[in-house]
Amino acid sequence: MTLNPLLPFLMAGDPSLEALPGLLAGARALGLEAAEVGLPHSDPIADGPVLQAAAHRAIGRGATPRRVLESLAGLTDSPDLILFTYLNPLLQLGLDPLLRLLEPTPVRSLLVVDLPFGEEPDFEAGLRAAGYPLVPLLAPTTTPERAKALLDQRPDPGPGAPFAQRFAYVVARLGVTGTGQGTDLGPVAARVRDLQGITARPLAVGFGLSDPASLRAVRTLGATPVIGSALVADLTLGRPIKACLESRIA
Amino acid sequence: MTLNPLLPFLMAGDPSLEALPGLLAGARALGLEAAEVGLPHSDPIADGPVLQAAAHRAIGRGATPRRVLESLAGLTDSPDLILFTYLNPLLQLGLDPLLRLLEPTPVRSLLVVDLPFGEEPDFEAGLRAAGYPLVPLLAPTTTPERAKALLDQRPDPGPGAPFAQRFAYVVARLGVTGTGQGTDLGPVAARVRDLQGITARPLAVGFGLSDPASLRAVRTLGATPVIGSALVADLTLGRPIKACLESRIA
Amino acid sequence: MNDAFVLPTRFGARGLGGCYAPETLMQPLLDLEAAFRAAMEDSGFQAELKAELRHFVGRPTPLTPAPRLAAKLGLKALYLKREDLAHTGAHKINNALAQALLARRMGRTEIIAETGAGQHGVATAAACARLGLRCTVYMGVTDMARQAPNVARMRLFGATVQPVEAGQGTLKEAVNEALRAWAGRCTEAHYILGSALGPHPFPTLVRSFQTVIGEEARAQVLEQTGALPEAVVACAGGGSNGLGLLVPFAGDGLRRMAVEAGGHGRALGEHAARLDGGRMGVLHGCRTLLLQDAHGHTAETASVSAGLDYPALGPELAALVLDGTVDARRASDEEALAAARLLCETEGILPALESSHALALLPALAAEGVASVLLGLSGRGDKDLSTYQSRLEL
Amino acid sequence: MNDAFVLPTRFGARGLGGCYAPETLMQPLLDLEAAFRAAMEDSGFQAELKAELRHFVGRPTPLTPAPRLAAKLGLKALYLKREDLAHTGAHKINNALAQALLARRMGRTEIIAETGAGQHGVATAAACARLGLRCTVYMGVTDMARQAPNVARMRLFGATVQPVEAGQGTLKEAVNEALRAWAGRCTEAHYILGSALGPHPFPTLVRSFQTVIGEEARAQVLEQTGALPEAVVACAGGGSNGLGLLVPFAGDGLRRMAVEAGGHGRALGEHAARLDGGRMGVLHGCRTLLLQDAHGHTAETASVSAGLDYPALGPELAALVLDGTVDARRASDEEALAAARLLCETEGILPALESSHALALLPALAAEGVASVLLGLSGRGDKDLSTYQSRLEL
Ligand SMILES: Cc1ncc(COP(=O)(O)O)c(C=O)c1O
Ligand SMILES: Cc1ncc(COP(=O)(O)O)c(C=O)c1O
Repeated sequence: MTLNPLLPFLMAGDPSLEALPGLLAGARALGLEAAEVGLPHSDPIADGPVLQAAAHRAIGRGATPRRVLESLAGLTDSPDLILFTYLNPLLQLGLDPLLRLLEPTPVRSLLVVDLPFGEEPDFEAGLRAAGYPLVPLLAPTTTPERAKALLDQRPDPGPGAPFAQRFAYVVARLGVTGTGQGTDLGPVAARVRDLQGITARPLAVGFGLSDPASLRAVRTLGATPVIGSALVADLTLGRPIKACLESRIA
Repeated sequence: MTLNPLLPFLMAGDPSLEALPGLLAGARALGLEAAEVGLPHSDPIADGPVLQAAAHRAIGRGATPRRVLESLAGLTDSPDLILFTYLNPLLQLGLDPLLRLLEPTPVRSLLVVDLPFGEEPDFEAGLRAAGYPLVPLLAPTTTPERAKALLDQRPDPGPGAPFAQRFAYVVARLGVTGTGQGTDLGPVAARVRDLQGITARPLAVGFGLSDPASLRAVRTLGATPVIGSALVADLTLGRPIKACLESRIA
Repeated sequence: MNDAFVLPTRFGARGLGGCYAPETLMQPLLDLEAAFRAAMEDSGFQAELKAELRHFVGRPTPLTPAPRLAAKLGLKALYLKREDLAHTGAHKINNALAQALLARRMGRTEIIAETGAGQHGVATAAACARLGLRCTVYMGVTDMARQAPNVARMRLFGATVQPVEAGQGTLKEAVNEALRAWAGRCTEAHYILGSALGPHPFPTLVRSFQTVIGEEARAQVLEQTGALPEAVVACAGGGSNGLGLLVPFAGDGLRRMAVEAGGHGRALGEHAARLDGGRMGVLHGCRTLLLQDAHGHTAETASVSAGLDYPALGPELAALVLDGTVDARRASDEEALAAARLLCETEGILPALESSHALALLPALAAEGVASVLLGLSGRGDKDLSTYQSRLEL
Repeated sequence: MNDAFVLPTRFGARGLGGCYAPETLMQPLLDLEAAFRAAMEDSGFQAELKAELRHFVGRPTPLTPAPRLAAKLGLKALYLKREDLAHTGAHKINNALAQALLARRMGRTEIIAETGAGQHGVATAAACARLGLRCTVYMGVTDMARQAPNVARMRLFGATVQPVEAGQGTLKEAVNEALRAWAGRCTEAHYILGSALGPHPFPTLVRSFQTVIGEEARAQVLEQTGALPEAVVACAGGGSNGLGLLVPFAGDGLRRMAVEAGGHGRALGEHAARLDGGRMGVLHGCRTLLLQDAHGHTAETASVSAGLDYPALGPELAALVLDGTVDARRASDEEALAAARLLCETEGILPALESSHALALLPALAAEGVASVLLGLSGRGDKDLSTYQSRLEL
């Protein structure tokens, strides 16, 4: 298994309503296998200022969940997508309409920030049955026993499945998304090593990563770094996606 | 006994610090036997706006009790004076200094608004012994029995004494000094008649009288009207004392 | 993973509540439930809480007969449960103090809270000062402006008030920001949520610390009159004073009523009446009735009262209403203002704008033939003076 | 004529008090004493008053142990008698409500009152609303400005607030004007004086209605600790909360202390410390210690607290001090402000500026070796928020 070098996060609807397909094509052109696409939400309780602002801008532009998913329909020039979202917009769509919207898109899995396993069992089972597993999250507060349980509850579909459906998301630090100031990677490195001891599935590490050195450090651990707020901020400044990502893959 | 036609009230120190002797001479020139002189006090709780303002102006000009009394010393061209005052300035002078100050003046009695009989027995007895009786006040709230007691407690020194030492002050109405708007004299007339049934001493009626008709009505009852706020207000406007009083004696 | 909780996490036939929290907060929430359960079984904690409620908060608060207002409205009897007399001026202190004691018991040295009307923030700041805990309160900038006295009070109590600029600058945004802050400091800090909402175990915890209101009121009305009233009424923001008052009357077969903010209109965005304008959804960690647009974005709300303009009703109270054991009504801004003035003039009691919404229901109850009412006066109106002055043209 | 009174009109060895009233008010004062005596012997009145104090005012108010503040100050124990939790936020309601009940019993339909800090005005307005009496409150324009929230509260309770422009525009002028108004309407109106001052029977009447504070506090401290404190402390404006707290401890052989407003300096006009700047005199109907100039004109006063800047100390409290059974001290504006902040930060209680003067004495008491103190927290500081904000730079 070769290491997926970077998992970029893009906010649908930002920096413009039409930007997403082009950005995804850019990521794919760099050989990235997967990307997270954030569905803008009014109350992003797990996000820091950069992604909050991006979400609110996107909503202001009319980036509703339906429109975002429709804009992904039929895309071929895209990495596998992980839909990063809060639960309520999905609930309001309802399972079947959601599945119908997902079907023509490159979305392969969902990361629902505020849906612990078991809170909406039918909804989650329905998604899984239709081929959309939910990504398990592992936080600094997650105890080893709890981590084992979480990985069991949202199991690895196995090496035949794409990265987007297999990986577990390791939350690098306490708090919300956003560029960390001098995040000490020591603790997350230890956690990654411990997790690698209990699971063979790929791991992604996110929250607060931005500089190439941090990203490299994560890769050194054999995990995929996630780049979110820093990327969104760069794109807002008008930098081309290629430039934004290239330096961070190296 | 001829009726004293008017008892004018003057505020010492107003309309100017030096005005009092001239005003008193003016009253005497009109044949008035007695006048009240108000000692300006910081907290004149029985006075309405006109006399409050006059007192505060006078205090502002430096009309202290001592200075006022000194300004009356040696006056010969004056009616008998009734010193209209609140208790505290007298207490602060002390009985003996007060008597020394009073001695050379035309003051014949004191009307201490907030000194009911019995509250300062030694002080009152000392004044009386020195020839300064306190004027009894009879208010609309004073019951007939209480009126009898009050007149006994501050008795009439008898026909040999001047009006200023003999009269009882009938408060015409509830409230404070000041120009009454359309005071109905019916009730006070009845009270005056009742009081005349229990005492032979002269009565003065004050509080709220101003127009010549009201003053005449009081005289018709065989009592002396007091003119206070209306007079002070007129003097403030610069009217000469003669003009102020003449029309009110007729 | 919600099977790791011991207490029920869901309310009513439709399973409201739950624990829809980011993974970072799951262990803190599990720990909180465990600490709460242990504390509730610890007679030492119970005694400490009881002593503080009595000697610091001033419990029991009185139950005041309001005969002049009753007569004016055509009621036979009206009783007011006087949470306005609790320390800091509202029922919020019951919960804030209890959670602060719990946090100290858990070894936390730092408290995070959100506030809307400012009453919960003030109560939390006071409780933290009392117990020597560091306190940060998140408050929307709109609320900071309209409840300025409460901002000053929090600062006097040594709390840091963090302005929240996002959105409408009201309670919802403050909760967002408090949750974010807690996620960042959850190993040192306890989050004192101010109403019966949020992820499990908060709704249960807050309700448990507020039922003292109804327990006292029930005993008091029986002591004073020998009978129960026909109806018990409270206002409903998140639902904490409502549950606190209404739950202890559950077995009594009387009418229990919750009054929401009717704001100034019936369109989405003009009110905060979740029970007749809301749809089921998930916000701030729980499933409940929610004012939202078609896309699942939380809707804006409007109310003259900063404490009632939260877009979601707490899950337990929502469940009681949906299951038909509590009636929900709405009162408009104007009705609440008029009701406040009437209470002032007939009984000499100045109600919080929130509580005035409960008062505003009384004319309708009288018209429906209800004779006796017990009403939860959740707080005093000092914080609302400037609104009363401008809206009532004093 | 003072022999027509039945109750003693004078206090202490130097005969303070008395009834130095204009004749118009003598019969109303005699009637008031008679009505008061009759009411005090009427079990119906006593029961009514007790019920209102309990169910409306929220008595008994708590006695709060303040361990964190005590530790900070080097005291072993500190207990706060929480009049701030009484309805309307200060002890003033005890007297206002009782007098309003008395007025109603006398057939009066109209109430006149003066107010300084506004607490007595608010309490009177509330009591009048509660009982259906018309209410006019006289208030100096300076006090109206610095205690604006209380003006709004009085108006909400339906009272008319009459601005008094004279002099410094503070309490003394308000009393002047209220006395004048009462003289004009004394056949319909009762005058509810707000402190233990004025002509007999007011000092006795007000003190009698306030000793509930000390009676409760004494029982509470015995219940909570099994012992009496070494010192009992209250602030002193007119003297009503001071007497109310201190008198019931008279036989206990402990230190009783009253704290006056030290303002910002020791010269006449810079403070309101009558006991160390005053001379015997007569103001507003009674003989007592008075701040005055050499001519017997009442002096101006200064204090950051509107409720303590009255130039005269009530006669009974002054007598207790002169006779040596109560100690008088002063606290400056700065000391009071600092003491307020410290109580806020250590115990989560926001004191009125008046009460903060009592708090400001604690460091000195600790330094003198006093170990345990019971302190009268006469009111809450909500009314003083703007002063705290500007003076403490919040
Ligand atoms: C006085 C008062 N009442 C009621 C509420 C509404 O909250 P809840 O529904 O949780 O009682 C608030 C909230 O701030 C409040 O301050
Ligand atoms: C809270 C408070 N404490 C004390 C006082 C002082 O008055 P007294 O000395 O009569 O208690 C006032 C007067 O307004 C007050 O409002």
